Amino acid sequence: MERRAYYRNRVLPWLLVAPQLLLVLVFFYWPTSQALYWAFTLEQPWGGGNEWVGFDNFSAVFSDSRYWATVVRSAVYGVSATAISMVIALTLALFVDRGLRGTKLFQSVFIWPYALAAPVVGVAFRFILSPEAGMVGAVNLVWPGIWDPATNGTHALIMVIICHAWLSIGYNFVFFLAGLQMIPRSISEAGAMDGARPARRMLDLQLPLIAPTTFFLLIMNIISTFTDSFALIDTMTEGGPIGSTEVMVYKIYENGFKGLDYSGAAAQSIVLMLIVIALTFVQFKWVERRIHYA
Amino acid sequence: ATSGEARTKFEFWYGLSGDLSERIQDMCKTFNDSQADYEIVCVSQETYENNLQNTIAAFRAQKHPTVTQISDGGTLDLMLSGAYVPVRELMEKNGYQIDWKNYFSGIASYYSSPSGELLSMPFNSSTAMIYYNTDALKAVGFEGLPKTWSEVETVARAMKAKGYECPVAFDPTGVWQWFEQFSAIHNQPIATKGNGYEGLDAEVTFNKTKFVDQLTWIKKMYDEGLFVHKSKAVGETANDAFVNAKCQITSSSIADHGTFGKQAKEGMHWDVSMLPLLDGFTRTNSLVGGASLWTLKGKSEEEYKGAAAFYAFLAKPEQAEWWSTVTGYIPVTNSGFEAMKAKGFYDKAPYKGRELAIASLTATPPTEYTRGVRLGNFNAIRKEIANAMQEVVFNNKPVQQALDEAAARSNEILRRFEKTYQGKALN
Amino acid sequence: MIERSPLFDYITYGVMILGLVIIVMPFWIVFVGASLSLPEVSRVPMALWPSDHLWENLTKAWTRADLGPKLINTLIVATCVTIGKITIAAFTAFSIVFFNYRSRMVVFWLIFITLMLPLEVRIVPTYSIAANALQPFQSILDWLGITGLVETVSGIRIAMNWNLLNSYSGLILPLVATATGTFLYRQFFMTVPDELVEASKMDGSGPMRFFFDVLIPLSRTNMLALATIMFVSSWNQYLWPLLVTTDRPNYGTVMMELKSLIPAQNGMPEWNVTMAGALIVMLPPLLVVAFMQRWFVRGLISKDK
Amino acid sequence: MSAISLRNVRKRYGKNDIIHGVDLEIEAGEFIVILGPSGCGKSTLLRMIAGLEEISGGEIAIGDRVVNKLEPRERGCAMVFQNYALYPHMTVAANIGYSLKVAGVPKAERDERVQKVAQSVGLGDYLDRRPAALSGGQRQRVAMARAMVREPKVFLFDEPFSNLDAKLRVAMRAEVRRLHRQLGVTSIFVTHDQVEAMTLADRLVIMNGGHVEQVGRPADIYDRPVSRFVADFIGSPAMNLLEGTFDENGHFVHGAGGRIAVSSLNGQRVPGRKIVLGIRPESVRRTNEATEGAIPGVVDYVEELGSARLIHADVAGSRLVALDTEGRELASGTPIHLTLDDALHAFSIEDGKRIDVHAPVNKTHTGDTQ
Amino acid sequence: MSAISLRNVRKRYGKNDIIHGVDLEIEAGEFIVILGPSGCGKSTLLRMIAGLEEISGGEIAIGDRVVNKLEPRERGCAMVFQNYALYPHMTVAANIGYSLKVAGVPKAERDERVQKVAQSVGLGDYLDRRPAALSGGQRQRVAMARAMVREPKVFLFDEPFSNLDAKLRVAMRAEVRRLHRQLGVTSIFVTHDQVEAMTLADRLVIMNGGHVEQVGRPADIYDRPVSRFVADFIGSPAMNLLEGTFDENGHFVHGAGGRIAVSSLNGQRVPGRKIVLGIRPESVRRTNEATEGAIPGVVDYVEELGSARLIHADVAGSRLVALDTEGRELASGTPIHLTLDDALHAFSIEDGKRIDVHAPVNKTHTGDTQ
Ligand SMILES: Nc1ncnc2c1ncn2[C@@H]1O[C@H](COP(=O)(O)OP(=O)(O)OP(=O)(O)O)[C@@H](O)[C@H]1O
Ligand SMILES: Nc1ncnc2c1ncn2[C@@H]1O[C@H](COP(=O)(O)OP(=O)(O)OP(=O)(O)O)[C@@H](O)[C@H]1O
Ligand SMILES: O=P(O)(O)OC[C@H](O)CO
Ligand SMILES: [Mg+2]
Ligand SMILES: [Mg+2]
Repeated sequence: MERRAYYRNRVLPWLLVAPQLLLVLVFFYWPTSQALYWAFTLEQPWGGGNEWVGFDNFSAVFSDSRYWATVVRSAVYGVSATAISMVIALTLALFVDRGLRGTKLFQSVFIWPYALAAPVVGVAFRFILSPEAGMVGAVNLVWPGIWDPATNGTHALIMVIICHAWLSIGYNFVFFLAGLQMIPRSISEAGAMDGARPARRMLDLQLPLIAPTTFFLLIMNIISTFTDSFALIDTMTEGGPIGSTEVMVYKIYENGFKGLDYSGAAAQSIVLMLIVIALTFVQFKWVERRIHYA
Repeated sequence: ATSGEARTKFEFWYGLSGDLSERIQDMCKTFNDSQADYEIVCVSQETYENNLQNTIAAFRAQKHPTVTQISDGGTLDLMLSGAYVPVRELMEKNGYQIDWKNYFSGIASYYSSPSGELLSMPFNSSTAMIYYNTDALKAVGFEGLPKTWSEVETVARAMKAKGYECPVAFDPTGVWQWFEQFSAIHNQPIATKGNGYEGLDAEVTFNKTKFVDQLTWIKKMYDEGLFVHKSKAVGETANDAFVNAKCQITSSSIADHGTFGKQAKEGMHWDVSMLPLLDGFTRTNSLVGGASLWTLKGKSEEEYKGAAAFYAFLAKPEQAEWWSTVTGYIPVTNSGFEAMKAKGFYDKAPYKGRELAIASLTATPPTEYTRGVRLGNFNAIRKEIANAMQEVVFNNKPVQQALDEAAARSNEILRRFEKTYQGKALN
Repeated sequence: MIERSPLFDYITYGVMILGLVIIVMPFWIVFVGASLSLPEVSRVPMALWPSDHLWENLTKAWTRADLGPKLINTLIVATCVTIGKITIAAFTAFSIVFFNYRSRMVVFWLIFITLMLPLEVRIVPTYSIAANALQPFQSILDWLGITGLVETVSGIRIAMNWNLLNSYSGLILPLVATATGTFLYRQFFMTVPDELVEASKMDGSGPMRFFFDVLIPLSRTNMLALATIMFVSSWNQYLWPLLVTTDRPNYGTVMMELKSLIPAQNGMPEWNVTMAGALIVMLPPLLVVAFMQRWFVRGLISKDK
Repeated sequence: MSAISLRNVRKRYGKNDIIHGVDLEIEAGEFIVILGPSGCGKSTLLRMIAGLEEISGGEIAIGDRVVNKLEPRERGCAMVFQNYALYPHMTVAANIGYSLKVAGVPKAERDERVQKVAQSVGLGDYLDRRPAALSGGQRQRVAMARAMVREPKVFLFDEPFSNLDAKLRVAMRAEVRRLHRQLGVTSIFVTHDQVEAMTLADRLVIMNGGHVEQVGRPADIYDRPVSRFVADFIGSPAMNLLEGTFDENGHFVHGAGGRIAVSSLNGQRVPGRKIVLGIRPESVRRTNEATEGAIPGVVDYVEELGSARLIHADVAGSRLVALDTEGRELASGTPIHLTLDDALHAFSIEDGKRIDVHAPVNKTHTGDTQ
Repeated sequence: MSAISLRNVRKRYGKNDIIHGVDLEIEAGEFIVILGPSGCGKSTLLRMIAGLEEISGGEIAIGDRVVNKLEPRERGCAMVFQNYALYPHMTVAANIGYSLKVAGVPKAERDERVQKVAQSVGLGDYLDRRPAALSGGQRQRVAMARAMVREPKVFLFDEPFSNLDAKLRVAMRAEVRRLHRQLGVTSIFVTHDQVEAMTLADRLVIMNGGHVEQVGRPADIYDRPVSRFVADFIGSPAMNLLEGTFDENGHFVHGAGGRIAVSSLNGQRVPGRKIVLGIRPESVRRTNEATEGAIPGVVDYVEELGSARLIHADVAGSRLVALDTEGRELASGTPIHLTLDDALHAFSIEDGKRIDVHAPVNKTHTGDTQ
């Protein structure tokens, strides 16, 4: 969509963007460029000096099997948390969109998870899913060892994924609902006249028509699994057991901030940033091309 | 205290939390109340690791505290940082006379430069111990306390048979007690070059020492249900399990002796002992644990004066005694220890047993492998070993393979560290 | 609703109730957990019905984590971040959408890209910026040789320093600089009809008048939605406050205090107190979302049905 | 038996009565147009027939089946929506064939039927396009084809042309007429455009505020509107409506004392009685001289239509509009004389109902069907 | 001196030429209507005058000032937008008064002026409402009042009625006319509705594809369209346009061999010459008998308009539409005879230009201004 009506002014637009540009330059670009520099040097933790090493940090990262395991794990985490959350949110949105009596109540509750911080949810779920206490503890009493995120890496990953998925239901739900409500009602009515029952209309009409929203959410969710998983993992597992819940962001934090390997972490940051930028570009091409109805 | 205006404020960051953190706050208050010139601001950073990380970040930003508490493992990181003022120099400059010889040799050797200069102020020193629930021991008919791991195995088995769910609490992230101290008391090397004391090019060797057998044994114990996993991750730490009498044996720092005394379940009886030995070994001294206080560069003379005054305050016998009383940390000087012993401090509960920590630390003069560990980014190496222990225990990875891998990764860490500090030497 | 299919209506309610359970269950458990005594909370399986220790646990959590001042701190920070964001983002989006200058897409991307690299991965350099927010300018001056020049000429050394650690500005400013708000505003501004701009031009108003007289009043719903999002996200900030605040008693926020309520080593497994703390900490944003949700949802939907 | 019967059909939204009891019998094959101002309930009525809206009272029957409780898909109606409501993500072919697909018609047969219908509305070449890539008229045709392909018993149209421009509306009108002639399916067409209504309808249903005001053939309604509302609503330019009374001579007195000699309306011209007199602009003629009975007036302004013009004249304080096909260039303020032909309408001033005498008031038809 | 002069005005978007050099002189107080199909550049031209669009070439002068470089607010124009473009968050009063507020007019004076203007368009009682609470017509009036309050030198209207329904359009037309008479402000009105254009304009500007096709008084354009485009565009029902040639007798031969005797067009009836013959529907009369020269045809269908009807007839394979004010009830398929009056138009088949002989082809005016 191109605008037609613009203002012409040489100075004003720059004055308007100045505050944000300044903030972004100071708090984003400056630090980021510093990290970029570290990626090509070996930076002493205490800042005493550094040594230019070219792409050594990158080759070290890429030749580390554990790094690739983290990449794969991030992908699994990203895809499954996204899938679980979106499927649940979409299902709820589809049914809420039917607008039956009392729906408003459900609708408002479904947004709740949005309000919660990852650490809070992490703490709550850690308790709920703790193998010796809480809810799941009961299950373990019956079948000992069936659920043990403390020692079983797979269980731990599942736990974090469930929690992440739950946490983003609210956000996804709101956007799905918004997308559904933008579909003109007459399209559903046309479907009804064409003989399609509600379930069929969901599949044939509503789902394809919210494809742009779905795509938008898909990318946003995947980005969020890269960027927002930190607090969750930090409160739930701290990357363990044995690094089995260590995703890319966490590993960067772990290696850099905790492991004092600023350079290796910086190289990883750059890889991560490139991935996220790539995803965002793909997404952007789509957001701008929403379906226009009639 | 007098008006805040005139006082020089300086910060002290430390890595203890909970009960121990509250004691530090008490101590800071005492210091502030004791004189009118300085005001120390004590900030808890929760854990040693956190404190090291935050201190580094702050130092890079030139917003660091004057004094920071760095644990044993972070010593080399500090030594090479060039970011500190050696404590001896600081005290001398500010006119305090300290008898450095008076410090336990194990402690001095851990925190000194190769030339013997003490770099940081010894503060909360500890070593690893083993704690027993004596009720449980009695129940299985064991007299006294087990002194060897095979005795531990025997009593654990007996306890299990008696219906105790958890004979030994095992926290696989407890690398310090299960690995480092084990290696020390059996005089096993952790790394070449005298555990790194002789150069940054040291390589770890733990995959070739007695530790391989020990881990194999731990795995066996775990599989039989004699060792039970207790950690933060399961929602109950080994120490919690011990004070709640859920687990009967735990290995932990002497520092926890005070806490256990306060938290142990009512009516529960327990005791502490030096770490058990493998059969056929004689004990060498254990490593000094805990942490020391480092004075960071880039502060004003006034602040340094304050820091020096604070150190002098810590070194006062009555202050050292108080600290050892309310925590389980040992007195760090020979004279301090002797004085307390003479007072009969260690003769009765609740302090009885703490003298064993000193006995452990001073069992023999420090050897090449027991004077300490000088490895770069040692926290990261500890993490590798913790991972290896978990791989073995939880995922049934063959012991040798797990330790070989951990050693390989540890050596990578060391090489990276060496390269980062290329040209720098230990001095 | 197009047809009255009772069966499908039952299914609909069924699914929605299932959803309700999934969503509410964790809240419920937190609530129940917060109401139990220590032995009750340690029992396996945990009770599903609240007990009567809620107040006791709330008080404990309140005093233990010193939540009173922390809540106030968090409120101050979240409010300032929210206001800062919606203001700054509105200006930026206005510039990008309503002015036709060559670099506007460059500016947009410069800002948008900041969404992509989370704070966690650039934590150390960001921290040193927080220690001296003017460091980039100092470095630029140094690099240009201006510092040296001034020093030789006047003898005065330029040393710009603005420390943000342990201050509200440090908790606030870095969080104000994000792209989400700019992006959402842009999306909304693009739906404002050209004719409205032109009508105001014909009425003689310049860009700023248009901005304040027309655009801002029109964006009210979107601003509310944005404010909700911003408030929630800044309330829920975790790592950054943890880092820039060493002076916890004065500048701590609730989220970092929550972690200190998690049963720690050498501590009792007082999950009930932890849950009570969680309850307190999550209540404000939850109330905001519940209260604002009408605008929140509407602000994200650009078109009515 | 009618194709569609509405018996006392009512609709209520919450507390608001929207449709107040509509009765209507529609014959098979008829083309019914529902016409009325915005908000009068046209769409609601149509949607009740379609099954998209619940019926609050009364009964709707299609064929001999009462359909009140049936789902839309079971009623055998097809609908063309105002904004087409095409499925934006489907091709033209998929749009048209969707109902067949839902009904489980095998692919081969489906393709064939879609092809045939698309050909018949001239969309044969566009089957692979998406709606977004079609012009307004083409979209309109897809909507129509989609309705046709099911071979429904009833076609329902809800203002299908309202988004089209004038030229296209005329063209689409012809198309709908052609289709109706060709298929002969009973159709109900809702509009608020009276030209559309007049030109398309077999019978016209005039609605107003949830009531049916009049049902009849377009010409009959034009000639004998049953109420002031219908008189005003039907016809463009609109009928002149003058309020006034009769004097003792039986002359109609309006405005500031203007008098009109009225020859028809025998028996109704009771002195003092107030009525509304209706005169269509084409019944007002301009004469050059002040002939006997001619009404004097002054030109207010003239609207040029090209083929004719509308003279807006001030007549003793009332406004009278005349459709003039002859003269031109009447300056504002020019005095003129007007005569009325005898096609006058009268309405009660109280309830707006037509006042009729036995003598028919409409023009004599030349109705030469040869 | 003209009130507004356009001199070779051009507009280019990127590489696309949208306006190809428009010249136009507008007198003070004139009401100019720009008419043309969608996308022909009407709005663009208007917006260039308003200052909302940069001028790519040529010159626009308002009064004696070239305004090419002036901001909208400096040009003294007021504009009424297609969708009103009211400020949705302001009351009616605030909407109307906004330009005064911007100009810094003191509150008291502002209120008074707003009040006065609002009264004059009948909005006195709605000053406190928001636009959302107004009907379409009322919104339209607010837009007009907003333009009026500034007492501009020029009014610009961009299809201001296109969102209104038919009745309201007629009413608003009258209102605009009244205002123009009352205020006498030079006005430019853009529309693509030709009835609107015909009835409102002092002079009409017909645009097509970025060109001005014809400028003139509505009646003149109706009577003497300069091109096939204008002929087709102006007039509803549209002019019949038949392509054909002349035979050796000077008869016009069209369709499948239909012949029409053409009395006018002397000198142009060269045998074999292909032209387009234009006949307005009202120039086609139906006769009952096959008189001399009458054209035989067959009724396709009849569209009832109430006051008249359109007979769509098949004439030797061509379609001829006649506007019939007399007969009724002509069944499809009925044979009829048609005669043409002599108001014929002819256009070149190549460039669509009018082909003219010296004899005027328009009807004799009875033009009695008395
Ligand atoms: N869902 C609804 N709830 C309440 N009132 C409604 C609803 N739908 C329609 N109405 C009301 O019913 C009346 C009739 O609406 P309807 O859409 O049938 O009018 P219409 O004649 O089709 O008008 P238009 O020509 O504008 O389409 C209107 O006054 C409208 O406000
Ligand atoms: N910003 C623009 N960029 C490129 N082309 C444009 C732009 N604005 C208008 N046009 C083109 O210029 C031509 C004229 O547009 P304009 O809006 O003036 O038409 P119009 O005659 O007003 O049509 P309508 O009756 O549909 O309003 C159109 O072909 C349009 O596509
Ligand atoms: O618990 P502490 O203080 O004795 O310290 C244990 C270890 O030394 C940590 O590295
Ligand atoms: Mg309708
Ligand atoms: Mg236009």
